[in-house]
Amino acid sequence: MAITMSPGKSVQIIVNATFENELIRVLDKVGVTGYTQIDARGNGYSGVQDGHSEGETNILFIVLVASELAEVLIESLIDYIKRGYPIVVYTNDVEVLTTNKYGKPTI
Amino acid sequence: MAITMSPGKSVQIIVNATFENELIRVLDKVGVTGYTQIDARGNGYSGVQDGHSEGETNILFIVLVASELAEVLIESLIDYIKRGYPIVVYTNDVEVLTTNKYGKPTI
Amino acid sequence: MAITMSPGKSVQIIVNATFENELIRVLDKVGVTGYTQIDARGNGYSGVQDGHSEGETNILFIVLVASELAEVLIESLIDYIKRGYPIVVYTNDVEVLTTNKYGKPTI
Amino acid sequence: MGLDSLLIPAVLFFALGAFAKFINSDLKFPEGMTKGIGIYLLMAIGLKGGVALSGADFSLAISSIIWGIILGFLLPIIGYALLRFRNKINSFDAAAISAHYGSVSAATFLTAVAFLEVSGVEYESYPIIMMVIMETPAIIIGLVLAALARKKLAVKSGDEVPKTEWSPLLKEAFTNGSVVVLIGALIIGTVATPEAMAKVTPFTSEIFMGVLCLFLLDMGMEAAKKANTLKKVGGVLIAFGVMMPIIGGTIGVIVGISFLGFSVGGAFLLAILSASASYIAVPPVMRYGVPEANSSYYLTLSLGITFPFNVVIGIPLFYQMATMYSAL
Amino acid sequence: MGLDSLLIPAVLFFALGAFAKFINSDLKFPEGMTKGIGIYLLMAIGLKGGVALSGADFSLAISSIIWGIILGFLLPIIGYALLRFRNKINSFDAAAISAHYGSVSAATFLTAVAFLEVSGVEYESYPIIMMVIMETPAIIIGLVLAALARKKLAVKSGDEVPKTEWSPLLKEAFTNGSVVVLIGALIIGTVATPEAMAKVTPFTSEIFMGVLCLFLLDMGMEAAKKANTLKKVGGVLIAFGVMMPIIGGTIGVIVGISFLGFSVGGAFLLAILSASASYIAVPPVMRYGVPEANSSYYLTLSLGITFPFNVVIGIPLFYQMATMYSAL
Amino acid sequence: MGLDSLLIPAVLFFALGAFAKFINSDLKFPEGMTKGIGIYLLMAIGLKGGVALSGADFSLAISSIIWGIILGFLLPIIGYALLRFRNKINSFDAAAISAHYGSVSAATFLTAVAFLEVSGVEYESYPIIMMVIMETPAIIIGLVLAALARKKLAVKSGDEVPKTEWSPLLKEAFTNGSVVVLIGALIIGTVATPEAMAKVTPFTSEIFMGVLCLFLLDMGMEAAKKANTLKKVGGVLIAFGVMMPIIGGTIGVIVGISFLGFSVGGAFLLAILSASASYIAVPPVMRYGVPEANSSYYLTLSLGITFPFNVVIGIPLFYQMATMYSAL
Ligand SMILES: Nc1ncnc2c1ncn2[C@@H]1O[C@H](COP(=O)(O)O)[C@@H](O)[C@H]1O
Ligand SMILES: Nc1ncnc2c1ncn2[C@@H]1O[C@H](COP(=O)(O)O)[C@@H](O)[C@H]1O
Ligand SMILES: Nc1ncnc2c1ncn2[C@@H]1O[C@H](COP(=O)(O)O)[C@@H](O)[C@H]1O
Ligand code: NA
Ligand code: NA
Ligand code: NA
Repeated sequence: MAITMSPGKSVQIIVNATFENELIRVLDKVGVTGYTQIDARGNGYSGVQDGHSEGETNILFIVLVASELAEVLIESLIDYIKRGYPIVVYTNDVEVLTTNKYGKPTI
Repeated sequence: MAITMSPGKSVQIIVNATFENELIRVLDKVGVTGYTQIDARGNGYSGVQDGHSEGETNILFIVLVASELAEVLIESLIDYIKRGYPIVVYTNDVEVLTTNKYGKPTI
Repeated sequence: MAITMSPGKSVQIIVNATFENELIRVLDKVGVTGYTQIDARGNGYSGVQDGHSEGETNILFIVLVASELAEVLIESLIDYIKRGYPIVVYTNDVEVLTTNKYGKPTI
Repeated sequence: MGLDSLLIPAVLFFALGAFAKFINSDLKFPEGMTKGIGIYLLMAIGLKGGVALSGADFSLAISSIIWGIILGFLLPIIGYALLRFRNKINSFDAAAISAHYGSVSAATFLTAVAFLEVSGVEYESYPIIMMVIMETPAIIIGLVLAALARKKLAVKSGDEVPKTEWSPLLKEAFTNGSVVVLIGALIIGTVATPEAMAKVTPFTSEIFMGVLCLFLLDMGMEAAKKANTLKKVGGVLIAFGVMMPIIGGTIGVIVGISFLGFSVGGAFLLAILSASASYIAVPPVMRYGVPEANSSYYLTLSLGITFPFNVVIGIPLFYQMATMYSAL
Repeated sequence: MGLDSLLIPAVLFFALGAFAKFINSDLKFPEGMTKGIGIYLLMAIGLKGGVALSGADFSLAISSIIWGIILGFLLPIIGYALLRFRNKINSFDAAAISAHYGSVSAATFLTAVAFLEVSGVEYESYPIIMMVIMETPAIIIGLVLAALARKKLAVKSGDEVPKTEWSPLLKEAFTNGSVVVLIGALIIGTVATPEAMAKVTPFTSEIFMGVLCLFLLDMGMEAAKKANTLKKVGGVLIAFGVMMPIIGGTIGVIVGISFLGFSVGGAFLLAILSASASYIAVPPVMRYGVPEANSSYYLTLSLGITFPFNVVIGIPLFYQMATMYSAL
Repeated sequence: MGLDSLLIPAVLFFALGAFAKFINSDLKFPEGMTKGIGIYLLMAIGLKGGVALSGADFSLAISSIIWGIILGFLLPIIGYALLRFRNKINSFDAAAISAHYGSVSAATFLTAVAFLEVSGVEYESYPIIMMVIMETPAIIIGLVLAALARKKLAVKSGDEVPKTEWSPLLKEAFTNGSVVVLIGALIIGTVATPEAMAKVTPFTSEIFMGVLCLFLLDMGMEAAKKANTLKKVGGVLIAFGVMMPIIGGTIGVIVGISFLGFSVGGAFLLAILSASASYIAVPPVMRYGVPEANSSYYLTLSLGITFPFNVVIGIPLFYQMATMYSAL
């Protein structure tokens, strides 16, 4: 087996924990094959989120996708931002190992 | 609302949990608008930090900023490193979604 | 002390928590000087990992290394993937602050 | 009696927690500890209520439930009207805040129970069912008021009216974790045999007060943290955070004694339920259901103002009120 | 008696947890709470067993240990044979699954103990040692079967046979955290003086049943979550998840009464040990040791099918079986 | 008596934890569990001390406080002098380490109390106040010694002397979470009425010993982990980790009996306080306040050497010492 790394995007999405399930529904809908969630705290325009209660906890989602899907994904979040949900999104270029035990594409 | 992504820097800062409050003071002083904290464990020259007690826990800070501010921020940490605090910093280029519910710049 | 940032790679490795100790052995063997671990949840081809039990928890490793070492590290994981371990790896370019309290290279 | 209530350990630990944050101590409960203790407290109070109810008067239980529903709808509407008076507070914030005041704070209720037990005052168990019942209507009212506000705003700005997806929101109002544990434990307490319950009692009853102290220690810290952000919420809201419990408590005393025929102890507990504001169950629902509202408003109000107000002033006040009203 | 067992609080809380997930409630234990409670339960049952054993019959204890080892090896082999019948399930999955069934579920065991205690039935303490003993052989068998499968596969595909590194795997079979706490507490319970143990009893015995209820509340939620993924595992495995505990339980009753001379209570407990499948200790070991297997199969089976089956049907069934068999 | 002390459950669980790590078991407490238990233990010991003090001799309480302050300053200075002898250890490490030895280990103290209770030996409650008091002076001394070292270093290298910001550092010395809970609970225990305290006792007293066992199980694991890094700290520090508690314990016995007139039990507890080194409260303060020091030194010393030394050897040794000295 040779190393094969494919270029793609890592999309990081920071949301309040109360929005976690909704975001998972969005990810499912746009068709990502996987995602990673990390509990986080933070500060920003919505004030300190110290993680003490669910409503004051952030979740950082990391979603590895091909560039085109990254755009679709971000596009699908705009509506939620308009409705008032605090959602911080940033992306960067990554190389993803495409070899996995399932023989299916990671991105 | 259209998608507007702006180029910026993601500055990652890994510190011991006992330094967390001090780092927040530094971030406030240099004027970042937000940051995200994640509890982490780790290993390095200071030895294993297994997260069992506060003094053996790391915090990973993610700070999204414009490039210029990234430099100011890092500069302001040098003094602490000199004083003996273990601080690991790395940065990478990111695209940040600038649309948010507050109509204020995320970076 | 001047700011000196060196180019390097951030290698992110997502594994099941039951594989954590083995991955640490691999990291030691290839000779990384440090790494950071973050508890994570996730979803992918292996199904939902909701963090409820050890076997259903993911760990995200962040390993800052020079480019050459990144390749060696990834290479050394291929064998495990072949043996059936779910391992997701992705890398991106970073600038690492090389100034530290130990006067030793971070990457 | 007034001052004595401040000397029960639960209240003293609350004060200790507040003091710890006041002097900026690094004291901090590990993540999840408060939530875990909270589940325990709900389970324990539910079981206790269930046992008591199994020997209770059926028609009075039904009346209590009906009054719980009425209060659950009435109190947030009063709150909303007060907040919207002269348009001081925008409709989204008013909707989200009033939902908190229609709902209840289990910690305040338990502190009140501790106060009665230490003072040796008898009380009915019906308020426990009412505590369960009052969670849901308040959430519904909050969501409905926000949906109306959303509609009005859209009409005004000429946008198309956004469709609120009711089913996930209502689901949350009825399947809220606190409600499920409380109502579930209540039923289990009613159904299980006395011999079986006896095996569970050392955990659910004997160590209860001590666990409550630990819980209030953390609540004190949280309340003090929120009190730090008082400036941000402004005078109108601070005034509301004190007035609303007085209004609610008074209504509770009247309903308890005149309409439900409770003893002083029972009416006092109903007053506390009406006076208290939720800070565990309702905030996440509002955060998700009314994203337009400013979450720091409702958290600061319910946890930073109304909770300490009730623990320190409300408990002796409403007890006095219930005593006097019942003597009329 | 059959239905009564369903009315003990522990089982009712299990049902409540399952119901909570069934209605999609957001109820959730904070991270680590279940694990913490699990350590407590193992410590408590270990101490209790240790005290009981200090006054027990030495030769019967030895026989119990030997039978524990026999069952620990025998049950997974039966399970493997069943699963591989007509080649329905691949060898890796079969190996990993059967290891779970050779091992035991402490929560099921404790629920069974709760059932006996509420019903006032006496039982021997030897099953507690057997619980400790049965963990290890099952893990070893699972790893050996997987290694054989690996060899066969390599031979077939002409690859070089992968060398299994046994030492870290066997280490896990023997140094598993649950085993260490249980066996350690057992020894401490035997060694410590009665006066010293008396100081520990309020924590380890009196509040035990209540803590178990809390634990089963979470188990109910987990079981219901796994039951959601039933479709994925398919009919063959679902059938196995019900048949295997019946086979195991029957063997347990026979061994308990005919070979070890236990009372009905003791034989019933041994039946529960044999019928139950591990879902705390074994899954991580298999995840690391048999990465080829599909982890959702064994988790769904042991937690989503066999655990609820045993709690709801197995407990009254095996108790009935033990009663009837002992009367023969 | 010497060996018997090793057979109390708390010590046996400590040994079990150490053994678990020694065989590399995967046993692990969930994050936050130890911290949570730690808060409980401080609360419980504080309340207990408070109740005892409310009936205590006021002037003896004051003397105890004064001696607590004296020991808190004296012990770290002795420690520092020893460490700096022949310049073996650099000033920053010496400052940070000695602060740990001036402070105390609540777990060691509680194990000593468990030892007395199981042995049926009476003891005064004054050492509990001394435990609270000794935390702060030690921290201050450590910070002052480090500041002096910093100054000297700057002068030597011709740099400008770095200004130590005292206020945040001193704040930590006085507002440390452990100190706040302990002193707060102490006051609550003194102030609350006996009837109110009676409701809290099942939680704070009856289950206390069992919880302590659980705590020591984890402490055993942590101690064994730290003992793994012994090679890194070197012979000089290892010797210090054994000698310093002997010196401290001896001073404690003398002060307890000759200066404070305590009974054997009370003097023994004071010896344990003086002999023990902090590993919860002081390490984070030193980590932040003396970043120049090597944190693995002080953690390995206090948790990996002195803690097990005190639990296994110190407890019987100082008890013997107190018995003999009081008989002189
Ligand atoms: N500049 C930033 N850098 C990193 N994280 C941020 C930044 N701004 C906001 N966040 C994160 O996003 C969350 C929500 O942001 P906000 O809506 O601005 O409060 C915050 O709690 C932070 O965790
Ligand atoms: N090469 C590295 N890659 C990723 N994280 C690192 C690396 N080196 C250090 N760290 C993190 O930074 C913390 C402090 O580093 P150190 O001061 O070298 O012990 C460690 O505990 C790790 O969490
Ligand atoms: N596309 C992806 N983006 C981010 N994380 C992923 C992705 N795919 C998989 N993962 C993570 O890697 C873990 C294992 O992946 P898998 O083996 O596909 O189940 C998942 O539980 C996720 O945490
Ligand atoms: Na209310
Ligand atoms: Na079994
Ligand atoms: Na000391």
